[in-house]
Amino acid sequence: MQVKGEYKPLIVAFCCNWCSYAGADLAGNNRLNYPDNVKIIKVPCSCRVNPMFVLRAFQRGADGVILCGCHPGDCHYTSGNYYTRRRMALLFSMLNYLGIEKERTRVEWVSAAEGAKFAATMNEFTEAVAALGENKRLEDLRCKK
Amino acid sequence: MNKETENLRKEIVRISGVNPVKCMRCGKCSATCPAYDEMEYHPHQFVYMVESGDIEPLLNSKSLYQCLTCFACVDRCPRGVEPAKLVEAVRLAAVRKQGANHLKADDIPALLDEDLPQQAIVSAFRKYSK
Amino acid sequence: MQRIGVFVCWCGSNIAGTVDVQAVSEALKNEPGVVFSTNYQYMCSQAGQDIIKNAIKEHKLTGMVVCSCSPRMHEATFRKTAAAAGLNSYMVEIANIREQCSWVHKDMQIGTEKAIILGKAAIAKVNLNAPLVPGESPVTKRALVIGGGIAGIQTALDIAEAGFPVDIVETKPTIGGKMAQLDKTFPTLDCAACILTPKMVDVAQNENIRIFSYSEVTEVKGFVGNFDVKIKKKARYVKEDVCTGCGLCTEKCPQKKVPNEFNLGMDNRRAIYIPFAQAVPKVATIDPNACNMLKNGKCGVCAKVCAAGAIDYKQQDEIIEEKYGAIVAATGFNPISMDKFDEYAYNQSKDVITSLEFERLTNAAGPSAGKLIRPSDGKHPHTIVFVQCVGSRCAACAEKGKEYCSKICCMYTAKHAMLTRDKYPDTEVYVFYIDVRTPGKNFDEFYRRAVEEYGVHYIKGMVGKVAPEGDKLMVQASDLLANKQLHIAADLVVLAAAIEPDKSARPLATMLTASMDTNDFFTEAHPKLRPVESPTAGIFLSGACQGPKDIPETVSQASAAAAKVIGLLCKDKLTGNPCVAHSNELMCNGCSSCERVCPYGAITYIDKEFRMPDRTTRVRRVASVNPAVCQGCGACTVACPSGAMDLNGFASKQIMAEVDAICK
Amino acid sequence: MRKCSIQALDTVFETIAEAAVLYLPVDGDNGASYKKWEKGTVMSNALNTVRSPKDFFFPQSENLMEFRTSGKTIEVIDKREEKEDFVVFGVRACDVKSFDILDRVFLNEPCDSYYADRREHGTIVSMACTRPVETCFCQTFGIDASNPAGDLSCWKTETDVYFQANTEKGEKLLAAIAGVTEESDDTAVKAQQEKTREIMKKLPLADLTTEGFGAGKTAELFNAPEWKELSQSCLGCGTCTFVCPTCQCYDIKDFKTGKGVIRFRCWDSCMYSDFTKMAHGNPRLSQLERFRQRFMHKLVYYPENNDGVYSCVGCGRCLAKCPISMNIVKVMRTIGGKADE
Amino acid sequence: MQKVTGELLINKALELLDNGTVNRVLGWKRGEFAYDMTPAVFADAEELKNNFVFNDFCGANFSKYLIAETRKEGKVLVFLKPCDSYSFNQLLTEHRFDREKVYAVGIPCEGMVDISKVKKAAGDGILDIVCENDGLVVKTLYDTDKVIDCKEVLAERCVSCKSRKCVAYDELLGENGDVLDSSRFDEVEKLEKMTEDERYAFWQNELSRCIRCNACRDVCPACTCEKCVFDNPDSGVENKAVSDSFEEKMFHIIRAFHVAGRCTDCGECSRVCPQHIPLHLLNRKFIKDINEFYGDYQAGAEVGSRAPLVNYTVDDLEPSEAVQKGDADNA
Repeated sequence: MQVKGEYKPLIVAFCCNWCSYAGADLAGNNRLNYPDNVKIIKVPCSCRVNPMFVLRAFQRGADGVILCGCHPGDCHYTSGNYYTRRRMALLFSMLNYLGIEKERTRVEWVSAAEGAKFAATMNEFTEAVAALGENKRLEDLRCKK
Repeated sequence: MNKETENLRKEIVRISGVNPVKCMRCGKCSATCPAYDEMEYHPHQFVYMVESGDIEPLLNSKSLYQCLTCFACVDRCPRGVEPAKLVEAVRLAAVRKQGANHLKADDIPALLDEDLPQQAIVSAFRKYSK
Repeated sequence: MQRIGVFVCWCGSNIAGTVDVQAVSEALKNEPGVVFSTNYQYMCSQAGQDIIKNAIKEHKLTGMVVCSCSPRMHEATFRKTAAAAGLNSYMVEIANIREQCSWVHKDMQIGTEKAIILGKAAIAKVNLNAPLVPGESPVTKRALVIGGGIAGIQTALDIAEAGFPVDIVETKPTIGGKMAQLDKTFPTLDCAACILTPKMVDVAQNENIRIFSYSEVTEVKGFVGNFDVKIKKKARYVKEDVCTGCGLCTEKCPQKKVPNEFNLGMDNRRAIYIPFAQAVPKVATIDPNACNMLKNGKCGVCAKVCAAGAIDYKQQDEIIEEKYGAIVAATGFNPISMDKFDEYAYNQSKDVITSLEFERLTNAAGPSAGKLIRPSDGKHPHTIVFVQCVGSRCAACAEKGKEYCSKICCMYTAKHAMLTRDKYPDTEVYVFYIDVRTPGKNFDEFYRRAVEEYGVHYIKGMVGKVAPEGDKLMVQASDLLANKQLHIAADLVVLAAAIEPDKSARPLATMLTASMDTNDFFTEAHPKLRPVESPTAGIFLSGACQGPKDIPETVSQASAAAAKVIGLLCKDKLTGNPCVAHSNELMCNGCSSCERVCPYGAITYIDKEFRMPDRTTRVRRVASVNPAVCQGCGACTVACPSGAMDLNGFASKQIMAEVDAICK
Repeated sequence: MRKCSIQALDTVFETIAEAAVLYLPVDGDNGASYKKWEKGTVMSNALNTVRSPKDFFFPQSENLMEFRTSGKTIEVIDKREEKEDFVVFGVRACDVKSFDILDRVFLNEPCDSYYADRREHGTIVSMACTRPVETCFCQTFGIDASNPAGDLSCWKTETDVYFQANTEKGEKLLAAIAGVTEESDDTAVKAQQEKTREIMKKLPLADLTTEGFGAGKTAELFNAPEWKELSQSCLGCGTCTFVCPTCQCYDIKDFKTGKGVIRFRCWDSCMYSDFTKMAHGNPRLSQLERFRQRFMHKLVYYPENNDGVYSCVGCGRCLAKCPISMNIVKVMRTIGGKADE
Repeated sequence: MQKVTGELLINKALELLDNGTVNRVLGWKRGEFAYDMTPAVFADAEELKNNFVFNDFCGANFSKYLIAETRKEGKVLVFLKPCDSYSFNQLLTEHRFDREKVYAVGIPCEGMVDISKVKKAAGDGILDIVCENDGLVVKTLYDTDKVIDCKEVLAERCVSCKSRKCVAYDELLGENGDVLDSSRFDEVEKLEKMTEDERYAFWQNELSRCIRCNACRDVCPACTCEKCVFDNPDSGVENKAVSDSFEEKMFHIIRAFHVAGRCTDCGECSRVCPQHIPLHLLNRKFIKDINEFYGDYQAGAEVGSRAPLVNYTVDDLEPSEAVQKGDADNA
């Protein structure tokens, strides 16, 4: 899939422990391919993801950031993903307002049973970010090179 | 549903602002309707027929003009479907389809009658003129 | 600086097939903090675990990273391994190089590169890990059940049977709840009193159970295992321990015109009353709003006739403070008000009644002594119309009805219809329904019997209007299958009113910091897997306060809640999950953001004195997390603008270190 | 003294820009700021830039070095940028004076080589003021706004621009533009100076003096009760220090890039609560102490260590920018007035 | 132009000092010029009479000072303009000071003047400004006296004033105004209508001027953390200077995010920015989004209201829908 030397966007995926991380595991169990430049960070709940983490990822060279959590209503902690939904809605809207490509950020609800959705989401998201090219608008030049 | 019907259905849904899918088929609209016996298509059927795109018969039905627009069905419907608004929208569609100017402004003075409410004139003019 | 060991697992060929494990363990050797790195065929095997244990001892490891399968598979295994070798379990991190690497990539080079990065991220995290020790808290071995209906009774009995003391708090003068008002129960048609009252007696006689009737919970503090509760015992002006329940006072009381709530106001009671014959406790209660003695000091008949001398007009409300380990909410339901349903003429005609009123009318102990009569004129009704879904499944107006299905109405209406036809075969019975929902053991058979054997007219359609006309009720309805509008002259109309949670549930939920849905039903910790627990630890749910339920379901949930309570009370100490939030008090400004997002009510505020750098002291309001209650979701950490709130095991710095390592 | 016509000024700029990077103040929506000259750039006539020209020699943030590790070795990489010659044009008398104050700090032993590098490569062309405003009080510190120092001094009249070299660098630059300038007497300049000095006398702060401040006043002023009132509404932000041409405090910090560590320095402000934070904590715990530090430093400590030179040049930026309108003038009026009593 | 005079306020303050209701007064103190009032605490009647000022240049919002003031002995008198009263409530919602230790007097405000606009209109070298009716008579060094209509030189936040209603006070001087139908989101909308590239260029230009003086944060009544994450070396995001354009954005995004749902839109951040960065456009974007996504919410309108970011409904819109909705360019 990836040709060597070709531009590969770096994707950071925050996955909640209960649904999405398990969904990612299921994608693995079913041997569903998705790009290797997707790297997963486990968090207890999507609501643990601070906007600062999202910005940090971009600063350090990520080209896209995706948050995955339980479907609304299915949160292991009952309400965590509802807060995530509000926080990220506002954060992403703000990033878009500042002229940062909106395709670089995403929230997706992936249940533990949705291995196929996880893989498909990652494929599609990586493709969308790849189409934008390198993240230039939220980069920190000191972290490049 | 062919494209034309689908468009017509969408138009009616748009004009009425009613979402017929919300109907749970309880029939309370028909149970409450004072003009029920005059209609060949009853309020609950009306909703269902719009939902399924079976609008042609409605356009040509007498029922269309039997509805008193008393809004009892709107008031009683447990799902907030508002059948009377659908009836009104289908009426408009019928009028528009005919494309004719049924009522000209000049005709109105002749029609005036002391007992006729002003509102009826205005609403008739709105409905039946182009 | 940590001393970290890295253990790369081949998982046979599962990992080693796509990841050059040797290269991974070599590459990770040079990461900061790493003092040992190796790889092995099966790290989870005994031999693999021995490698880990030896390395921990030999290299004095303070932390370790296992590059292996998903932590969901073997994190617990490796934590135990670490603990066995004397390393704190929470100093273990897993790099998931199987499910999230070797299994999803095909190219060896790509897989190896990714595995190295995942390993580096895990190492970056371990570098910031700190040993965590789960907290412990004692358990008060006493349970509180709030609500004395069948749900509360069953829960209390089960807990008491297991040997734990239980208190029931009931706002009414007697336990028994809604079930005590019912006549027969579906689908077996046994008499409600016959199966309920023995249980009420069991409660009264059980040494482990205390009943606080005519009481309410006013304050709840504390957390799982350690609740401090204040219960207000309202003055009933009768000494409970003295009253023999002979009932003489209730016969002699001159104030006869008090609507009897037990019979839903269909008859009257006295100012001093015992709700019904089998009440538990069987003690009289004086209604202070109706009693002349209490209102203006003119009467005193009851005191005169009471041989036991139980009357005490000077009695005061009493506050009881008790400690509990677990609390069960069993606050039950009520039918909704019919005031907004003008179309059914409920407020216009006495002969339009709710189903619960119908229960009382057919109950042998009810206002008509079990004779089915019209409330208006006492005549026998010959045509009865039952209307289902009155206010249920109503999405149009939140003030009028409820969006949900009330679940029990289909069955009790079938029961009413059947019993009517059985007792009075000359009566025509119509049931108007939208759908008949009978998913339950023997439920559909029951409903079909009503139709097939008892000749009840089930009509698919809704009643649109009920208009009193002379001594008849003109019912206008639709018959959807016949496509007809029907006009029925009925003698009695029975409305299957939707049910809603009891009004006391909302303030109780606030006290318990238990969450509720928009309909004021208590939310369960998980809709499928933890249906009888509230998300707030130590709070359990029993019966209709969690959602509409019939009796069998209520009883099974009640017992399930009891089982959960017993499970909790059996423990001497509670061991918590150490990955909980904690607040850095020096940075906390007490703004309450974290408290508001906490689904468990784990955060409280304390005023604490701080020594300022300039040697003055200042009292500040700061957040304090109860580790026994916190479940570690982390919602508070993001709500906190100053970063005072952080999460053990998933600290901001740790996550950022992972981000950095991945994005390098 | 040489001169050129105002029209010829663009040619002068062009000539200067051939040999060095030329910066000059340019008007923007929100005040003037120094920009790199390109053909067509118009010089601002604004009295002053929002940020002072100290940035050219002492930038807000500057990378010093980078550390990279591989295995057990650490490589230290000098991050000093190769400096090219540059000219800063249009610096006002007060700001020119600020370089003297900074030099005393950075060029004294141990010499700050990063600063020295930039000083060496930079030539300052000053510009005499003709329209001082109410916030100006440079004369309090003995600065003559109509006769600015710098490598090369300039006066702009309605028709011409006059140049006078003061240093070797200035001579060199003047020589470089000899082709587009001509010799001239100083009549016009003298006249302009006279006029400006007259205006200076009419300024509301013309009567402000340094009386009561200076070397040796520490004991007298340190515990003055007025500090409390003066500092009580201070927000503790860094605006005054960051717009100040003479504030020279900095912090050295490390930034982990993921590949290594960049050591950089950046401006710090004595108004910040973590300023000069040491292992034991912070020596100045209250905003009062921090506030006092800033003004005592400018008006007492600095002159004590630097032959009586005050480290304020009266540019007035802090007067215009302080969110709560507290400033050195109010301090001098309150505390200095007290010394009189 | 202000409907209440300084004299009226002084008399009220003297009365409250005199009858012992308060022992000090938070007010604006006369400066060197006509426009540079400093917030000050007056404990002395003479001082109050001589130096207390209230005019069109008294923009400073006092509510944040109450955090420190209420830790002192006795009750403090504070004058609250409508804007300030929202901040006052928001601070109370967040338990930031003891209400019992404040006596709040609500005062009407006709809008405050932006001195930089006056300078633009009247020219440099302002010697004196006298407020007369609805105009300002400006005396300058270089020009003849000019009369400027106050409306022409109002601060941006006052041009698009959201409310003239004092929402918190123990006592009100003058008449209370109403919540206004403000045009405050027009600028935000304009930006939303730009293309992504235009927006990026706009903000790049604005934010690159930031000198990280922290004035916007330090003046903000919603920024009351014991220690800001940007000052805290342990937070992992500490930064002191804008060493890279990323840090400008990081600081301003997070600053605005941390006050999202708590910002009352008092406009102090933009007022104090020495570089005139329109910081309110960031805060207002959040306010506008919150209003549009979750229903109208005005922080500080009432004490104890639940801020939108610590709240939710089960059918909130998805982040992708939100981005679409908040982006007029794509709508």
